[in-house]
Amino acid sequence: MSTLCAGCGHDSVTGALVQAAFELDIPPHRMAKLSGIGCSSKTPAYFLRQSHGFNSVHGRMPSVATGANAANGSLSYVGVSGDGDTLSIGMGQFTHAVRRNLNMLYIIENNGVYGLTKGQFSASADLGSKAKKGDANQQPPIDPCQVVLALGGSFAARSFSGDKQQLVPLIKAGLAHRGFAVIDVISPCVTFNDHEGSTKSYKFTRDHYHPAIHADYVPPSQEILAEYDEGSAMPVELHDGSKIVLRKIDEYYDPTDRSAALTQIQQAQTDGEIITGLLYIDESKPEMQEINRMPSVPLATMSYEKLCPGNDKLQALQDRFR
Amino acid sequence: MSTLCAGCGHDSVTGALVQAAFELDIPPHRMAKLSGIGCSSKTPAYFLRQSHGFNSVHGRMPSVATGANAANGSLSYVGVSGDGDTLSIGMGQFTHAVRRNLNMLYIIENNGVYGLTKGQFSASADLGSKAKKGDANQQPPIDPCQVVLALGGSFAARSFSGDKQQLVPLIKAGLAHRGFAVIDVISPCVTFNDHEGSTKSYKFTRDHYHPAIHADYVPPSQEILAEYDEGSAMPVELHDGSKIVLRKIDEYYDPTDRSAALTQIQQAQTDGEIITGLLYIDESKPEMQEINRMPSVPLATMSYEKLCPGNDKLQALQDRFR
Amino acid sequence: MSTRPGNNDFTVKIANVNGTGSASANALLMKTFFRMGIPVVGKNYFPSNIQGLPTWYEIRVSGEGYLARSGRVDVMVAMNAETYQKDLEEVAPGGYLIYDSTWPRAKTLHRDDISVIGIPLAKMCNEHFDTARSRVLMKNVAYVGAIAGLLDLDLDVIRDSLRQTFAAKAHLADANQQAIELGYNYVRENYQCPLPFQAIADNKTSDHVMIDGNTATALGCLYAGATVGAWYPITPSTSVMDAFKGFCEKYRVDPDTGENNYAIIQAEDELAAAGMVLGAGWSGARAFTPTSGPGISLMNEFLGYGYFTEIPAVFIDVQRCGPSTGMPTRTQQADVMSCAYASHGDTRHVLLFPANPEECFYMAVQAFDLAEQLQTPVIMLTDLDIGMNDWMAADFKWDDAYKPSRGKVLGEKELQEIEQFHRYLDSDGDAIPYRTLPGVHPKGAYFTRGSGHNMYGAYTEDAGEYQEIVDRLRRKWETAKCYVPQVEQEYSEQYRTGIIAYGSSDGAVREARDQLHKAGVGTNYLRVKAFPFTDDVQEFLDAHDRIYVVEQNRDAQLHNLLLLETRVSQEKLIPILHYNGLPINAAVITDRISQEVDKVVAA
Amino acid sequence: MSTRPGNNDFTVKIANVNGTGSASANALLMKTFFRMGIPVVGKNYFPSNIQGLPTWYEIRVSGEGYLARSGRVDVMVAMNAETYQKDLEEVAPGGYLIYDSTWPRAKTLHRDDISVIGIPLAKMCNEHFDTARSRVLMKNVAYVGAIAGLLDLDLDVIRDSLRQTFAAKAHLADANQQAIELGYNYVRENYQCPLPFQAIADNKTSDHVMIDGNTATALGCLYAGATVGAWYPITPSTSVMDAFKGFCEKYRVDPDTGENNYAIIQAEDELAAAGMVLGAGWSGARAFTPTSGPGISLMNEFLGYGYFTEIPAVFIDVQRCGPSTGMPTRTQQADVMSCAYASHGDTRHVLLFPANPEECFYMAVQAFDLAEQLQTPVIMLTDLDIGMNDWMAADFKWDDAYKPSRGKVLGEKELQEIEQFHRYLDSDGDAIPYRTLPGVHPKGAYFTRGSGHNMYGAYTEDAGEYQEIVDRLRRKWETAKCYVPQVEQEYSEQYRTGIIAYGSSDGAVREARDQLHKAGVGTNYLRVKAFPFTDDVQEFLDAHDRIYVVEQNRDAQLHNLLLLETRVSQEKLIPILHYNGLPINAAVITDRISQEVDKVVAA
Ligand SMILES: Cc1ncc(C[n+]2csc(CCOP(=O)(O)OP(=O)(O)O)c2C)c(N)n1
Ligand SMILES: Cc1ncc(C[n+]2csc(CCOP(=O)(O)OP(=O)(O)O)c2C)c(N)n1
Ligand code: SF4
Ligand code: SF4
Ligand SMILES: [Mg+2]
Ligand SMILES: [Mg+2]
Repeated sequence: MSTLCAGCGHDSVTGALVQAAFELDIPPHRMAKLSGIGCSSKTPAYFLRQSHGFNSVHGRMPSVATGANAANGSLSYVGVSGDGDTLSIGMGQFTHAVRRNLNMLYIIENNGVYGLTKGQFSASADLGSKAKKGDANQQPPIDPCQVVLALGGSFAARSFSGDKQQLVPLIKAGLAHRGFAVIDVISPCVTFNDHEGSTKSYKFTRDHYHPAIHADYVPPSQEILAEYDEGSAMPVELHDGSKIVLRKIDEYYDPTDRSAALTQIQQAQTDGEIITGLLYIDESKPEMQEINRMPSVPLATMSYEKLCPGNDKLQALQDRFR
Repeated sequence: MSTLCAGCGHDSVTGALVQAAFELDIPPHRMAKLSGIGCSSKTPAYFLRQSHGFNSVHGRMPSVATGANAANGSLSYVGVSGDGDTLSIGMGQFTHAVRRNLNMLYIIENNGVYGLTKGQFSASADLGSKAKKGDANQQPPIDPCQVVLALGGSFAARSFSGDKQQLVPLIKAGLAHRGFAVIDVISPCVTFNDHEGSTKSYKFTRDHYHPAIHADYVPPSQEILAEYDEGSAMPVELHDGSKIVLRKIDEYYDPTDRSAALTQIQQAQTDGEIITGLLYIDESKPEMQEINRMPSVPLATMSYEKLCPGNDKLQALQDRFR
Repeated sequence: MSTRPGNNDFTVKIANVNGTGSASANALLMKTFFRMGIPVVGKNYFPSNIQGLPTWYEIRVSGEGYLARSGRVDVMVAMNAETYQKDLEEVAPGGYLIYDSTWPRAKTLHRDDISVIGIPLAKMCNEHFDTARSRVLMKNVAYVGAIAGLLDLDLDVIRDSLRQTFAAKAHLADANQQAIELGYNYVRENYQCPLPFQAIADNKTSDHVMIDGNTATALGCLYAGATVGAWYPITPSTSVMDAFKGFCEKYRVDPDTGENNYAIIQAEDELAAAGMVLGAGWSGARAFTPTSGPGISLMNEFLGYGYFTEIPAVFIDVQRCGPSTGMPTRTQQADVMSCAYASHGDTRHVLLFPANPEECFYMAVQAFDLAEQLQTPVIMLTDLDIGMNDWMAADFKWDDAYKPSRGKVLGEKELQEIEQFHRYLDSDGDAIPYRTLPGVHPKGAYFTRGSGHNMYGAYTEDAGEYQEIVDRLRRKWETAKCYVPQVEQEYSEQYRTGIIAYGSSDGAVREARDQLHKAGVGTNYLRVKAFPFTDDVQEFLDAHDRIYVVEQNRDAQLHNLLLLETRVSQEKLIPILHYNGLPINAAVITDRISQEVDKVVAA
Repeated sequence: MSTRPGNNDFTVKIANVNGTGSASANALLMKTFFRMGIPVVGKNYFPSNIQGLPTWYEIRVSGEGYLARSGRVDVMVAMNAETYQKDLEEVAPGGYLIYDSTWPRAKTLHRDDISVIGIPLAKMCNEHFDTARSRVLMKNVAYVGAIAGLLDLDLDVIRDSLRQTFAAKAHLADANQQAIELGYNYVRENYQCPLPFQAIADNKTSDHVMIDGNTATALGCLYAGATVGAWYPITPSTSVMDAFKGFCEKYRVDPDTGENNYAIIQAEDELAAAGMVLGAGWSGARAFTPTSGPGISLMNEFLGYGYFTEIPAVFIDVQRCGPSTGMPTRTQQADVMSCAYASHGDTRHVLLFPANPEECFYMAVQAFDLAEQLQTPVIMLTDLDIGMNDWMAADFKWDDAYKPSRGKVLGEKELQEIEQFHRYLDSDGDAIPYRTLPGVHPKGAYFTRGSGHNMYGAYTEDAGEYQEIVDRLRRKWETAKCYVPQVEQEYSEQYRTGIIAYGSSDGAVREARDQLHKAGVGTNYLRVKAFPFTDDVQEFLDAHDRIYVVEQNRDAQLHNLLLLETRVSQEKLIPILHYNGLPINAAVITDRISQEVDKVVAA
């Protein structure tokens, strides 16, 4: 089904999305899939054929999702983007979606390059990472997770397309989270950025992969299993009664403390480690619909009668203008 | 000269700029002033008449400055922008100027509103800050200093238009710094955001003002005065031999430790404090011209002979295409 | 073609400094004429700045109901020393200049052919009012009183207005009243009152309101059932969303739940605003974004996307003076071409051209209907003159039987019944396909993309499949001609000279035609209300030997669209262009046409 | 109008899967014809994807030197099972289809009117090569060998090419040579060779190169002395900057210091790229940005800014198939209108239309000269066909006496001498003011702004001062007509039918004219090279009764510019439009014109 290169990380993300949607049992037509432009942004074309899909223009998917969500907040929104799509051309819209705490899952299939335009460095390319032809990138990377934390966002996770075990529950948690859930998925580009010297290759990622905090999604009905022991397990209750159970792999990591999380992420960056897991979550922040006191009936389907004040009111109103 | 409202914070910033330029004795025609659109962006029209000025389009000054700098890195570049101009429409370009470590002083005259379009909340409006008509802002602010730190920028400062003592040396330090020097200046809008309930009013700023680290600029020729005692004074040597002497007001504040600075800034944010001073500096990062190995002779004035390979080379080259 | 003032036919212009609170005084003055039953329009010339620069307010009193600038100042209230000289020069011979005689007037500034009326406004107000702020404000109210005295305005009307305005604050009403009287009494005592031209109460304003176009546009959006408004502030469109917000707070908050039956999103820029309305339109909401020229430039990519993917959305361009940042507080009609063909590739957009606030109201509703019927972005082009100035308009009426035309949307039931849904199939032969909304039914799912797609909605790079889609889009353009509003025409077979105009140029054309008619030059008139052009446009072009196309831009943009999209021959079309940022007046048209007629006669 | 193939007159098309490394095999094949002295063009039809989708390479061998698609396939190399049926259908009657007979062919896929040549490519390669990768690659080289056998290509030429390509890796040269021989020998042994049409060595390619337009454009930028290139990757313009970077690394790195005498900035998006080139142009560098349609849409605001503030900069639009994302790997000429009038307000831009790589080279240089002479953005419009396909072009020559025309820039000395500098004064009466560069002299300082300014460069909201500037800009447009490149014409008084075309449509028009001429239909031809149009365009229009305007877009965009910017009457202009994303071929034109001529004759 996919038209990506054989072995492309993005296809594994598609697989994880399919599995998560299946496990959550979301009716496909109650989900909307959006994207920008890029190999990564083709992802929505490869899963849930019975969901509406929206492949927008390059870097501007967040605004489309914002409008769609304003019109109909009752759907689950999944956005899939690339590092170019999000962190270069899309940086402005991405940051403002974070700020609005738009209720959606936003996945960045991060490969450190522009795949579709054949391998230029993207803004997530690490300092010193080598291009296929050998040039080393000389600018610091933009790390979407740090950006989310600096902006006061509500959900930042990182994962790896090669680790479905970690990724699937993260996707479920992101879908269940009320607010803007960002998952930065390292998703190697086998064609343009999987060579020696690249810091976004399969090998480099596996070698420097450091899970810090594991997140399990527990549906509303289900009890939290006792197997987590108190010290390391931390259930975060979601709005619908479901839970995300955070399990510390790194003893010192606290995914509910913004500054501490940032410090850890920056430390890992300095150490050349790829720190992964649900790096930060704050379930208490209101999302866009709440902030705007939007009605439970979607605006898109609200009856016209509720919207039009009618002629009498119009006549009364016009007295102001006389 | 200025056509801003009487009492506008931006005029004080103009004053500080004039003083700093005077004290540094920069020949005005060796300086270029750039801006976007907004009351703040009018600032360059009010100082140094013998400097070239460039009032670009809304939010896109960083790109113009990048091009100008690429063409001629031998000038001093000062950009003046607003919170709307930088953090809303300009967020994408701003973050990428940080990433490129473009060698310029970038001042944000931050008033929490769009002055020129009459008082809408900007993206720097604090949670709960009240508009003139009473609505409270419900979205978290984007703090340019946190953004600089999250992106691995090289210079982040905050100040207040009402504190020339602090601002003038910061401007001098920013001009002397090789790289992208961001100064977030709280600069109250007397017309639309200086009322009770606003967190960007003169009163609120004065009341919650918290200087953490003072920066003095010391020209190359001058010795650092002995009056600073070892513990609290920290000289940072600049490329041209001048120095920035950092004086700790907050004992625990370390403006050379990125994570620690971020933590402090976020803590202040939580506490409702406006932490000011040279919040972060890293003089070791290469700026754009260095990264690109640009020549000492500006490209803008490089002789054509150096640029054109000539017909012989062209003929030789074409053998590749046969 | 400058005439003399007469009763109910004169222009008062007030020169002031912005930020000194003259707006409410000027509004009071306007309202007084209006409530006396005399037609009036007000035009505000303000700087792109918040405080301290010159600003003017021009009130044209016209018993005939003319709406354009008169191009003449009969009474100048010169409150701004900085522009005094210019203001003095602008007074028509025989006119009056009012100034604050608290301070002596420069001797050098002098004219023999006008009368100067000095009033010690500051002095009187300083004597009568306590606070610095009230002294500044009351000076403005006092000149209203002086004008009332000079032009014989109805003091009762003024008193009632003040009472109404300050219903909750009686002391303010009194203070204002006192200021009125200061001015009034001073001129009555010191000058011969009234002037040779006066305000005579009439009954020509009943069933009318005074309103600006942006407020009317917002009302239209409200009544159209628009629910999602995304925008980024920009002069002169900002007040559209301000007004929409005000109306929504009043009429759209659920009294039971306190929930907002609307969403207003202040976007981070215009690209985002465009994306938001497309996202909302795709989801099934009526969504709109008001903006101005620079915003349209930034929305180009998304406009092309909306065209190609066929998403309904309403864009409102309140045009200002370009190019680039231009003069944000001056008017022009110069975005016509860039809106018509916005975006790279073969694109074309439906445009609407309201001429006044009344049409802003009704056409805003049409814009939503058209966008959904045609499944495409619709751009309504107003301008600063319409949008921000004060116009007299016939009362707006709402037909409670109105139902939004949602176009071809398949609902749950229909989807259940059909075999399979294909997004871009031309099943009805009108080139308009069916669409579905997300969340309704699994069978409705399709994939929206700005890349090549075929009639089934699938991705394609096939030459034939691709062309099928763009050919259908072109056919849809033909369909659009049957949906867009018809022109307005005044036609008589005896005339071979036509005038074509649109939008805010209408008032000046109407006045010019009267003037020309009086001078023995008969013309027909067609006002274009929409693009694509309806068949009447071609007929009108065919029926005339020469057609003047009057518009407010340098490059003759509607003229250009006529050349491209009708079969008119170039020699017949004569552009009359006015583009200095001030609203056009009749003289520009009258002078040009009568000159040419003279030439023809002389030849 | 399909003819039969003949010697040195046939088309070979290779159907493959992208990402399987066929590019170098196809290039080898192209080069072989070229080195045998036979004119040839290659067109690549590739998907907007990296690996796994169908891709085609079409080689037209034309002794006559025709450059357009032939619209005919004489030999199809069907390497992609997925497109087999389509590829089979496309072969011209009497043509040949080569397939990999390692696997049996589906019986259902059959045609009686062509010859099928099976070659066990995979089998042979599997037997002869070890690694999986080399087996895949060598299959491609083997079909080149087969074609060599069938068409009688010169094996020595192939051998030399391989040696040259793999100069450093002899074992690769050997392996490739072996694969060539596998294919060659197989067909020689199993089929009648050569085919009835063959390649006959000739001498028509000396003093020529094979080059694509993007490489040529980059070379032009290099020789023009461009120093700042800002860009955001987008197909099909990306290779412009790739090539520029390559040339700069070779010719612009200071051998002593290792410093780069150039700056290439990968921008965060196209808005930023546009801002960068304006900033660099303002500073005095020659700056350019290559992009494609969506980028042009995003650059709209800055293009208007550049126009109004009069900053030189070069924009290169390598057009692709729109609207919106459209088909990024297909070609069109559909950004003409949006470039001509890009941005809101009254704006207009100088455009250049190179027709082939050779002109890309020379016109890129002209673009920089024009931008600086006229102080305005100049947009050079090429397209995917020119930019990314392989063309034969006469050797590029460089006049070492060339000096860049920097236009009216006041230097340090001049500034020292003058009293005062005013940025926007029309001192010379040609509507082009003087400018200064930052950093040169305090007297040169001025303030650049996109808001209203007067001729002294000061901010203004004054109607008259503002208008003075935009009127001068319009006069500058007239001046531009004297600077832009002239048209190319073929004119004979005996013909009353003209053809106008531009850019990549040129090749098809030339071929069509020959065909028409043979059929007794004489036409004249004018190729437009620039906008604004020079006077010759008007003369040509005047001199003909009917003029066909041939272009590759749906909405007749150049036709539209002609209507707007000349005095031509509409009935005379007849659009011939081709816009399915494939490059136009001669038949589209020949068929249409001969049909209409028949109609005229019949009537
Ligand atoms: C406005 C615009 N500019 C440029 C492009 C070309 N383009 C397509 S995808 C892409 C980059 C994609 O990179 P990324 O988002 O990282 O996705 P990836 O292919 O690596 O998954 C670019 C530059 C475009 N489609 N639109
Ligand atoms: C593309 C575009 N959109 C909108 C505007 C209108 N506009 C002018 S200034 C401004 C906001 C300015 O806010 P800020 O940068 O905070 O400056 P301030 O006036 O508060 O100093 C806006 C929205 C514009 N000029 N251009
Ligand atoms: S080019 Fe890279 S990102 Fe694109 S499909 Fe191939 S492997 Fe994936
Ligand atoms: S509106 Fe506010 S920001 Fe603008 S000049 Fe006035 S005080 Fe300053
Ligand atoms: Mg990527
Ligand atoms: Mg502001």
